[in-house]
Amino acid sequence: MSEQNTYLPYLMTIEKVIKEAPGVKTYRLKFQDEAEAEAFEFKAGQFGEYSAFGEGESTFCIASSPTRKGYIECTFRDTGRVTSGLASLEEGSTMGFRGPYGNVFPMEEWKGKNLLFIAGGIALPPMRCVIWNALDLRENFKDITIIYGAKTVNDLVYKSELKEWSDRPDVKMVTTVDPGGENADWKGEIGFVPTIVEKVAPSAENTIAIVCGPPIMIKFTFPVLEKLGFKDDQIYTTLENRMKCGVGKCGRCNVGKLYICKDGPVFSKEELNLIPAEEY
Amino acid sequence: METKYISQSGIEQWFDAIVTSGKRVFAPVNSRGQVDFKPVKKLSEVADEYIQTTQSIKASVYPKAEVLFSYEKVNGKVNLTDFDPESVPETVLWKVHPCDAAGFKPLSAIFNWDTTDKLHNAHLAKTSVISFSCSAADESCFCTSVNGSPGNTAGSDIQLTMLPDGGAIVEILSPKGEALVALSPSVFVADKGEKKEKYLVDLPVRFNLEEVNAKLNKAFNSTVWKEQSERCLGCGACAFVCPTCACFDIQEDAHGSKGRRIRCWDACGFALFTLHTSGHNPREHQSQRWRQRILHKFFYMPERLSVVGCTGCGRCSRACPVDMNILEHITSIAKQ
Amino acid sequence: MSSNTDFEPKIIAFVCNWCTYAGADLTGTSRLKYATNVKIVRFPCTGRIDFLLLLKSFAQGADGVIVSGCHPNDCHYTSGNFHARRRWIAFRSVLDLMGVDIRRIQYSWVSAAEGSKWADLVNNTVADIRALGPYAEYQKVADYLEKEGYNEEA
Amino acid sequence: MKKLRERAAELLSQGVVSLVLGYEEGTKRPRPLFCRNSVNAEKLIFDSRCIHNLAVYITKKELVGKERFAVTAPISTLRSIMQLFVENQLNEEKLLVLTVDLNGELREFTTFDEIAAYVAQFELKRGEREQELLSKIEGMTREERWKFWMEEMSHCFKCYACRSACPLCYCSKCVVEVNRPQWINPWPAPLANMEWHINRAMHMVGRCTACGACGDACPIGIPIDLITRKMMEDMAPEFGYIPGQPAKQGNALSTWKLDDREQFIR
Repeated sequence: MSEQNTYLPYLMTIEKVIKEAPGVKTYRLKFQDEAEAEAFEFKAGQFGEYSAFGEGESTFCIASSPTRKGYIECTFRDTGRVTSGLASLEEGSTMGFRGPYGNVFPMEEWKGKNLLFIAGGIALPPMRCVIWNALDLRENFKDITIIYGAKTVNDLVYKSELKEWSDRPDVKMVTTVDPGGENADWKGEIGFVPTIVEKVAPSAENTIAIVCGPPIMIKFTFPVLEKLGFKDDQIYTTLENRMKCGVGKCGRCNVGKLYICKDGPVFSKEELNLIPAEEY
Repeated sequence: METKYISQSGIEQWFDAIVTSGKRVFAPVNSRGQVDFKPVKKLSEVADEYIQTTQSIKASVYPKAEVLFSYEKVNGKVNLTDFDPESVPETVLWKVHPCDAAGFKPLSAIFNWDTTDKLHNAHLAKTSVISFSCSAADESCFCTSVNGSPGNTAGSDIQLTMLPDGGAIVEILSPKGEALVALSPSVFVADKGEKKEKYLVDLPVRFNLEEVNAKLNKAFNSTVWKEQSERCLGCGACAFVCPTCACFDIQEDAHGSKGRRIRCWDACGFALFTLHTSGHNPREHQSQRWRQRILHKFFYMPERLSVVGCTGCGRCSRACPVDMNILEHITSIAKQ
Repeated sequence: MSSNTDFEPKIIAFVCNWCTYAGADLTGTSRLKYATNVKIVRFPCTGRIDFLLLLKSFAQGADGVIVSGCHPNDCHYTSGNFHARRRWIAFRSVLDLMGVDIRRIQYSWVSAAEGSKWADLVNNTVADIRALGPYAEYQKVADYLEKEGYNEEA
Repeated sequence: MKKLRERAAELLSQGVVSLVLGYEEGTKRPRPLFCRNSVNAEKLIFDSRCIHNLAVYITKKELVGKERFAVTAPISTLRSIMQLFVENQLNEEKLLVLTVDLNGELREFTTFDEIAAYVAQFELKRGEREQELLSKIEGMTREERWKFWMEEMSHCFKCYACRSACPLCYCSKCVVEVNRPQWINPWPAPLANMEWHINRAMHMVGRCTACGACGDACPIGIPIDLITRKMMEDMAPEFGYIPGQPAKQGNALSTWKLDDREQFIR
């Protein structure tokens, strides 16, 4: 068999478009080629390069769970040339996908532990993949707590799923919006994510904390977790540096001697301590 | 490996035979006041008196801009046309310096360390390298400090060492080299027992690579980066003339319903190279970008890919508009 | 040139909304006949026409370009056309130095009342470009990625 | 040179300036020196080989800092500094300009007017190289010029050394980095390269002072400085300015005159 061209994307059909929040959409993608669909496998935490033909490629995580077969989902915000190109596509149209790339959340190692998910804004998608993965294999884990915050009520993504999670008896769900971001019907918390984490004060005992969000949120959440007794090997996050190739060659996501696209995007805080913080 | 002798007229004959075989031949040509690799048909076109070409031969196996694939949108569907390795012509690189040929190893290490790179490998497979050992060097050259030498045969299929009589010692180093010899077998005669080393330039080792590596291991937070990089303008000249720099960008060339995805050279020295869409830039200052360049070549690559990302060709020092001299900077780091 | 008799020039016209576009409109409503080779792109003002658009037109297959707006002192925005004129002066100088064929760019002032001037402008430009032939020299290089392509065919 | 070193050391030790931007001996020719203490002032040199345009650094806040600083400037750099003043990029209170005049005397300037008065003595002329190349190009037919530049442009690999070396290219985001729309194809290719250089020239209309830094910086020797130089020469009579003598009369493309030439407009 001749050598594969890494840069040649899979062709995907947009099966479903969900408007999540202003400028934020989720696409459900199906492989156009059945053999490719059959052979495709990924794990929670991995990402891909999504193509809008005519505009280019953009990097986002796979937001659906590997336990849900037959499709993948991505959630993105319309911010640049590629994402606006993607956002203008309709159900039934074709886009490209390369992947899966990067490392995975060590879900096998987490069996029998409590899981604490802390997410902010548009960083819920990478975590959604893990959350559904965990919920679909619910018996593998003990308590599951989700703390999710966004700027305003409008900016919360996966609104129907947030409800589904909070309705489940086996999940503790806390949603919050930044002060001033609430509306008249808001019943959740009001406050920045780190503050709410401190308030909810989950136990560090036998718990893994997965933190995803803007750098500023992560920066202020880590000390809170530390105060709650979390050790560095109990805290996980994902990094999102600028990427072009996704396979450790183009040089953009090089941090220290690591490539975020190959050695990440998933890092435990213990691993993060080994690479220079100013470079991510 | 086999060593032969070729006479001056033999070289001419052989060169003509290579051209006649239909292979594309690139050799250093002096034009516009610069010596650079260009397609040539006659040996007389090849430049003589020069120390180094301005650009490396990197472009022959990693073009400045290359089509990764092309696409066409038809009735809401997309048809892809893959890169065709057969579209790459058989190429012979003539009169390559050993430091350039040695650059293929780090370059391929980057392109193939995990997933393999179909395009790079296609170019590599179709390229034969005839290197000439160096009888001269200048103050920017330092191959001997980075595991190379003026007679280094790494990356070459054939190496010629020119002799005073106009002929050359021919080292045939690979099957590709043998195939080139086979184009004109009669001009290659028995080796005359000349020692190659006698004709190589003497280039003292300027720094100890392991020492540099050990220093760099602890240098991330050093003030040296800011001190050295103050005058750096943040252009990509050093990266683009470098035989091993491989950072690239992927871009779209769209024309209505048709288009192609293009990979083109990029440089870690550019201010916007690492800029996130959010506006956050992990390497905001030139000093951070300069650090990245040096650490990547002399620390990360040896650690990760077991190959140093520098062949000592000195091109970056020669090309830099503000005299960011890599040898000077590395030597000063080694002394720290 | 007789060889060019079959050649139908492709011409792109960048015009301002207030004068020339209205003028071209008048040409039509006046039932004046003129060459059909021109594709009109309407801009708010000549001052808003980026010089690169002219080059992009050539790269994408135009053989000639018309740029037209309000007469001096008639600009809807007071001075847009004066700024544009300065830009064109500089642009012509740069293009001429680079060897771009500036005969293929025709600048004009056509007011909303000058329906017949627009027809003449288009007809004359088409005739000029027809005489010059296709701008293959420029279009040829538009797709080249590597210089080898350029050298081999040159 | 001795006077320059002494003065620089004095300025630094007395705390008048926090930085003297000057030249030191480099490995092949003089190079920029960021002199931040009086000891380093010993390294300063200033002679006819010092051609790098240091004005390129003086708009970079991360380099020059918030304090007052001095810059050593030959005539070409002085012209750039004047243009930067015209464009409101410099603060007279923060800048001290040092130069050595034809008699070897050290001169100090603190204002635009002082520099302008000094620079007015020097007419901007084509050097030997520019004269030779430009008359060669001017003697070509249009088709020859196109071939000449396409050949030159085909060598460009878009390292943007021209942009980086130019004191007047101080935009934090360049037009080539704009991708909505993608004005200029970002990869190196003959036409994309030419579009870039035409763009650069157009952004220099009435601003370029012909310091030659872009051409000097080009690692592959494309005489790109001639493009902006020729345009400056052509435009000076059109727009009524003296080449190499920036005046605070507004940017050429942001002003206009009723009688700007228009023979080419039908």
